[in-house]
Amino acid sequence: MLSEFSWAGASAQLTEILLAVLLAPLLLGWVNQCRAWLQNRSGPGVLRPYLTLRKLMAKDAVVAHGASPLFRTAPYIVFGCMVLAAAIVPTLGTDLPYAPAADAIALVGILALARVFISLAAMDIGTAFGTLGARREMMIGFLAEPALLIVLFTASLISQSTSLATTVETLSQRELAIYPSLAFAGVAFTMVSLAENARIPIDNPATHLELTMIHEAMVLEYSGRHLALIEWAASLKLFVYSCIGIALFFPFGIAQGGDAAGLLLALPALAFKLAIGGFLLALIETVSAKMRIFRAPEFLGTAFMLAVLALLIHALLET
Amino acid sequence: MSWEILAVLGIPLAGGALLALVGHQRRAAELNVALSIATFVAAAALTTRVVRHGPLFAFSEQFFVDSLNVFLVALTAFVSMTTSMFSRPYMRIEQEHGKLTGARLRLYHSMYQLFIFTMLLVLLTNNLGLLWVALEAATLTTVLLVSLYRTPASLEAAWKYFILCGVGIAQALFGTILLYMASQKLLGTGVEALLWTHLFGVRSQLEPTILSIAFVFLLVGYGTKVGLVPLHNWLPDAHAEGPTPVSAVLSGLLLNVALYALVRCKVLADGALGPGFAGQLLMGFGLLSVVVAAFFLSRQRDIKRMFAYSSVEHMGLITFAFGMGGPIANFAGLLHMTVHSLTKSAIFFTVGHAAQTAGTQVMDDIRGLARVSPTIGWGLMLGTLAILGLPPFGVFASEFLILTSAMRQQPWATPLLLISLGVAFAAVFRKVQPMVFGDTTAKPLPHRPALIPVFLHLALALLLGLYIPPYLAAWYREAARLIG
Amino acid sequence: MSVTPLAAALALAAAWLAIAAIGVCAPHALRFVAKLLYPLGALVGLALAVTAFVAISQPPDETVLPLGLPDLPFHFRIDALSAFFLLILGSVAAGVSVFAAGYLRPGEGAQPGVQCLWYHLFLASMALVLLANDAYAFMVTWETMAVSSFFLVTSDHRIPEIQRAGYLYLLIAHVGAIAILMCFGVLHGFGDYTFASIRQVELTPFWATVAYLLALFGFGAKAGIVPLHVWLPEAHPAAPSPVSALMSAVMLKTAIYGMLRVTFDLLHTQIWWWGVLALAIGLMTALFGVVFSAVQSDMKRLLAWSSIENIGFIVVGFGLGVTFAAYKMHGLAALALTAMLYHCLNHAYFKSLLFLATGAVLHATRERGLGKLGGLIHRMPWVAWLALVGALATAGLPPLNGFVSEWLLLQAFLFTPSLPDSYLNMLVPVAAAAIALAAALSAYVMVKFYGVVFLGQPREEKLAHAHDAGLWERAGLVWLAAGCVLLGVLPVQVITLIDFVTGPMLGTNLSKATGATHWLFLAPINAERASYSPLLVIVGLAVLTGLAWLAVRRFYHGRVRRAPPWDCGFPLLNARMQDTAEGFGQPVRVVFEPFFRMQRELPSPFDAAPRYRLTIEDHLWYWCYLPVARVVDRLTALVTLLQRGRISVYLLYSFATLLVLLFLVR
Amino acid sequence: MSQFLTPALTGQIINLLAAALLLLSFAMLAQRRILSLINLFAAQGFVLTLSTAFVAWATGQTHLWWSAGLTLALKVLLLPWILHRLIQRLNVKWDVETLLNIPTTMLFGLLLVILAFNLAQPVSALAGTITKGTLGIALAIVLLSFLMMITRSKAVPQVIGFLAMENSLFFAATAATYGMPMVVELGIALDVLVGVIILGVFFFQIRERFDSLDIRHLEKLKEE
Repeated sequence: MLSEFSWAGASAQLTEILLAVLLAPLLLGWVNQCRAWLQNRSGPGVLRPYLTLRKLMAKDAVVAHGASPLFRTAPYIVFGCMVLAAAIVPTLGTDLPYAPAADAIALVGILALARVFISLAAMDIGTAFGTLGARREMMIGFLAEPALLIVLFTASLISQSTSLATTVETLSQRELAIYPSLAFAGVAFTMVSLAENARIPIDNPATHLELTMIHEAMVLEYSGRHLALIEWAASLKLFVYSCIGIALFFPFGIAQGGDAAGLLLALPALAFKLAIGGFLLALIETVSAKMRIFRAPEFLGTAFMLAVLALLIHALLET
Repeated sequence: MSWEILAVLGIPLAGGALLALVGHQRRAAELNVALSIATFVAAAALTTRVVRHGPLFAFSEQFFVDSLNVFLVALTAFVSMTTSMFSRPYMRIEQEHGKLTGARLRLYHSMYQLFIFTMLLVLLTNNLGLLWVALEAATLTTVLLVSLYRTPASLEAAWKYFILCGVGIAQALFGTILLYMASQKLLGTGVEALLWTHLFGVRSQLEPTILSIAFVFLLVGYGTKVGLVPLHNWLPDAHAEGPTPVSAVLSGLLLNVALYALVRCKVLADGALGPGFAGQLLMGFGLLSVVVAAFFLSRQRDIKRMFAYSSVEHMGLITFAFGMGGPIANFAGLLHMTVHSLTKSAIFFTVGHAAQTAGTQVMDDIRGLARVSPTIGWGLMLGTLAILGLPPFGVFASEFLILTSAMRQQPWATPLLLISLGVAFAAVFRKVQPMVFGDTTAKPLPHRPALIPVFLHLALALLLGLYIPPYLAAWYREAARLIG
Repeated sequence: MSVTPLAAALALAAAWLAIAAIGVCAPHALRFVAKLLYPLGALVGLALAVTAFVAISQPPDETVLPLGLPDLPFHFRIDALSAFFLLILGSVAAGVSVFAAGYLRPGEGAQPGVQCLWYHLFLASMALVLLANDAYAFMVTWETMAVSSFFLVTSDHRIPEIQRAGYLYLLIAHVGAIAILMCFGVLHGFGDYTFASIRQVELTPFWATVAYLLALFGFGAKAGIVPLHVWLPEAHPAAPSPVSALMSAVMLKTAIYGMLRVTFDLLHTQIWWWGVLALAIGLMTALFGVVFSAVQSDMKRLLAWSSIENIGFIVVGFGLGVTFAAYKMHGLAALALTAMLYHCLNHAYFKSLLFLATGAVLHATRERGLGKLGGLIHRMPWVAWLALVGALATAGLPPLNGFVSEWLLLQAFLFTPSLPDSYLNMLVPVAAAAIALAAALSAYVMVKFYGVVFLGQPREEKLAHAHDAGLWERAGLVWLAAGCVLLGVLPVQVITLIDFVTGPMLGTNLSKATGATHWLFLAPINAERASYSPLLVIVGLAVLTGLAWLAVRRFYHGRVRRAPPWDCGFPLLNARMQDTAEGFGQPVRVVFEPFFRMQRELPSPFDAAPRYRLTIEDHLWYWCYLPVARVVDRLTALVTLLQRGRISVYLLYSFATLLVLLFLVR
Repeated sequence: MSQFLTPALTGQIINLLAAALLLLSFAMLAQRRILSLINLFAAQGFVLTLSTAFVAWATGQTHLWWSAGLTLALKVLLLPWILHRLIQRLNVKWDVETLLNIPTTMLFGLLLVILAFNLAQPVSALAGTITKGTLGIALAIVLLSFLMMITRSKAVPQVIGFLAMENSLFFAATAATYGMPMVVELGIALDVLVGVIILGVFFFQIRERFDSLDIRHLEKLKEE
């Protein structure tokens, strides 16, 4: 599976990447739209993110005095990391020539790389908000990252593999057995992805209040195309997380191997699942309140504990 | 009939007499050095002869040299030579500081030579009675040396030294009498019955009951001079209050010599009582000394006192080694004797100059030696590391052998020894580091200190840690075999 | 006439000794020492690395030098294990020495010649420790290493703290050495003290356990495992930076080497709970180290604590390896040990790189406190960008080297369910989680380190004229950074090297266990199971980033304007408003509060000049060390009662001794 | 060798003298006044001389005559004279207070004698001399003078105790082995003489430093 190369696979890989890059803002728009509906607002429309990106791209990029080259390269690297992550996670099919390059652990590593770069960039100018945001982001990171890793471990212990493609294949092919561990893992994963994507209850993407903001505080100094890239990367991150969730917990419908029919079938399935997922996310955000930043460690600690619990339960019951 | 023995004994004796007359002259110190060098040359000649042609008798067997005592003779002559070299500038500075008058200096020089003479006599004589006499004489001479400054402290130290060692050595005389009594029945009355070689010949037939009691008395007697806990109480005082060259020879030589006497007696006791009895006593005292001395170390304020306790510790270690017996342990014991006397005397040399530089022996007031005079500071630092048993210095080599054979023969004792070594390290190094390091306002010494002896000793100790020349090793092995 | 690797290695160690001797002969010739001797030392290091590289694939080779004790001359031996660590030593020492050539300044610490003496003696003794093949040679070189590094640590001995640090260091090192000596004493049974004859000894499980525990204690004291770590954060900052680099990068690894040598070479069989113990200790060490490094406000202390964390990772790998080996699962043991050895190599590179970078910063700014640095990326770009490589590697991020070993370690964890013992199966997931947590925290620490030192605004005016590192220093930094990248992107090739090491220890190695490996993919078990190809990752990253960049360039021609920072419109921005090091550490301090022993001084609202002071100490110091000190103190107080100065009492002692002995003999 | 002297009688006479020695050392243990202490020491030396001379006469060991003469000269005449001169020059005639009160000391002494006797039992049984019975007494005197040195708090009595110990050792030598070889005897005598002289010098220096001979002033050097 490592070395042989097939055009079908390559094309599948490429479509997947393009799909991710292009669909990601749509997903974001959909989530915001749903949230608006749930809050009895008419909403900006699902295409709003694309317009925002276009607007930002067109604007001048204002860079603060005393910004180092790091500041200007970071957005590209972050964007690249996110696309790379998207390339690894199987969304439509599992026959991805590039996937073996990085397994679940490496995926977490790549996400962490992105986080580190954006935090460093935030500290680069040396504003109060930038460092604050970087600190909070890294805090969220060191609590959420291990939880995510443990969730992935649980899945890969079930599937005896840390490569996502293999995991998805095993999980989707299995006869419908109950995996209590996966239930715990699922809850933990949801909490983690809420935190990682700067959603309520950890962070509020739609605010610029010093006390609450994390992600926004980091990107305050960015503007123009840099900001566009970062926003795009953020939506990609959301997309990637959703795809991971889908791949781990609802892998049904993802094409096995490289059969075109499967891929054609997989596309609507993916869209459907993403739509549901986005709606659920919006629902959660609507019903729950933003919690104080000091409570965040408890929230994520719970997630971490749940993940470990899932692992223990797997070791206890399912082996 | 050998001229070497005559020279080895005669030079210091004559020198003592000579210096008693001219010891206050300006050049007396140089004369002292010259005499010591001559003694060393003679000792070296004697050593080569014994190494070449084996054991050697002289004066109708009154004197006997085998590889055991010839090695100690060489060591004694060497260290006394280097010490005399060190004492030349040291005493001159003391005189300029007004601590000494010419008359005292005369006493010092002549007593120094006589002291060397008595020690060499102890080592060379074959007659246990004469050995006792010589050791007592060594006590007397050192009493005068310790009280040289005539300060209240030095008088007190000398008095305690005299009374304790006098009484102790009296017990040794009783032991010697019992020994004589035991041997008389086999060898008949007369001097022959006190000759060690003869006793050695009949050691298996000696009367056990008498020998056991005799050995107890000899152990208490000579053990007092070795400085075994709890008989050690004179030792720190005498070391701390006497002039530093005297402390150097006390630690470096006298303790060795007393231990040598003890070992000679132990050989006889083993012969009569079988191995074990004497060995266990020695091991017990050795272990006790190591442990107690290690715990004494950390409370010290006077630098010479502290190193005196470290001498107690090392003597305990050597006694323990001889108590264990066996070729390796004895080898290690002899090696430790050598490196300890080399290193410890080197330390006392540096300590003496350090105290002169700072004008006090109180360790808290000695600071920044490495800055005011680097040679003294580094000498002290390296010497301390060496005596604490850090490789690659020789002390580690012997300690390695002692500890490893202890693990093999007396596993119960090893943790005690190692803990004490650790405690000793912590205590001593904690005191020495700030003395060498840091800043100071002290002035360098008026005369160039003679530090060649220091680094000569340290170099030898280093050499013994990394490479023991084959002939030396063979020599140690031979001596170890004699001890059995 | 071909020269054997062993002879070459010994000759090179001798060369280091020679350099040391030359150096001490010219104590004050700064230029001579710095610009000639240190580069020479670097060359020797390079040659040593090459020799080790050659030797690692060759069968073991022994020799005896006519030194040491008459019955126990110095035995030397080079096998794959020692060659691997020699490789670390040589290659890192090359970089560090080149850096040191530019680093030496007049009037810093001891005279340059003396420094040169201890420095090269230190290098030589480390090389000989790795080559030693009998207990005596090992102890001698081991303690020489300790002593020489002690003199390097205290080279600026006028500062009392440095004296204290040196004392603590040498004391703990000595205690550890005593334990090691006892360990050899237990091991040697009744043979002599050559490792060859120790290998023949068959020990009962009890004595084997005693030996193992003594080794763990003794070597752990040098490696800095909790709770024997207290000396490390004191000694590393005290030393000159090249020395801290060497101590952290290589000296700690010699302790790891000792553990491996005793556990897998001198002892034949392992017991499963040995591994579990090491695993627990390692986890504790890793968490403790990373949590403490997150709250440090001195950059070298921060790095020192992070060294403790990495040692924790290594010991965890060691523990897993021991457990697997005890259960005869040699393939998995090979995996765990490979991960651990790989991490030794990686840590050597990135940690020395970071220490040298701090050295350069120190020289440029005369500041060690994070609170007074910042914005140096503008003033010293070389150091900053190279340090970024080190920081990312330390944070364990792909595609650099730190990630590879962590990846392997986690893979090893993922296989533990196959262990026969169900309790272990319960335990291990928790351990894996802890490892993940520590890894994530190390990323936090590195962001703090790099962000506070190199990014943001300079917190002091004087930083405005900080100068970048000189050529020599840059060369050293580049060498090490290149190492970080190469070790990161070529794991398969490195592992083929490590296989030579694990092979003899376990009878199998990773390649044998997994079958043929692909040149591009790192697949420890099989491709289905798990695979990682840093080369592809880095290529992909480069391509995607580049494409994004080109696309943005291609389609949108927005100009770039420079303007004052926005900062939510806050007008009066100054450097004091950035997070301090303490501030950045605050979340960790809150989350992991029970780890610390904190004393805070909060200013009252009415203070004219409000001061905020925070001291963070180590509970273990108060729980483990002070009680021992107190006990010893009590004992000494007791013992001094023996010597109260009254002569009659002294006579009574002799009298009593006499009577007791007389009673005994009757 | 006269015929009317039966071995039994000889033994009894020697035992008598030995008993006298023991008595004397008890007296020294009990004695408070320095002067009489010195006289007692002289008397001890005298009895020692007698016993040595008698053993010499009874056994015909010629070198014992020499040592008897030596004892007479040194321990009966010279040393007491020196000591007398000393205490006159130092005018220390006052009573000696002991650290331990006299009756207790005597009690201890008694116990020591018992110990010494049954310690010497097996040993003296092995001795080949007619004086072997007295070895126990010799040992007892050694221990007694040791006790005396411990209990006295002044310098001079301590030295006298030291000399008494030398006496007892000498007696032990005659009792157990008809005396040590002459060389050794001479050496010992020389040491004792030199020792006493040095001590004499010390007395003066101690007195001038501490203006008293009370050794309780000599307790400065200690651990604290």
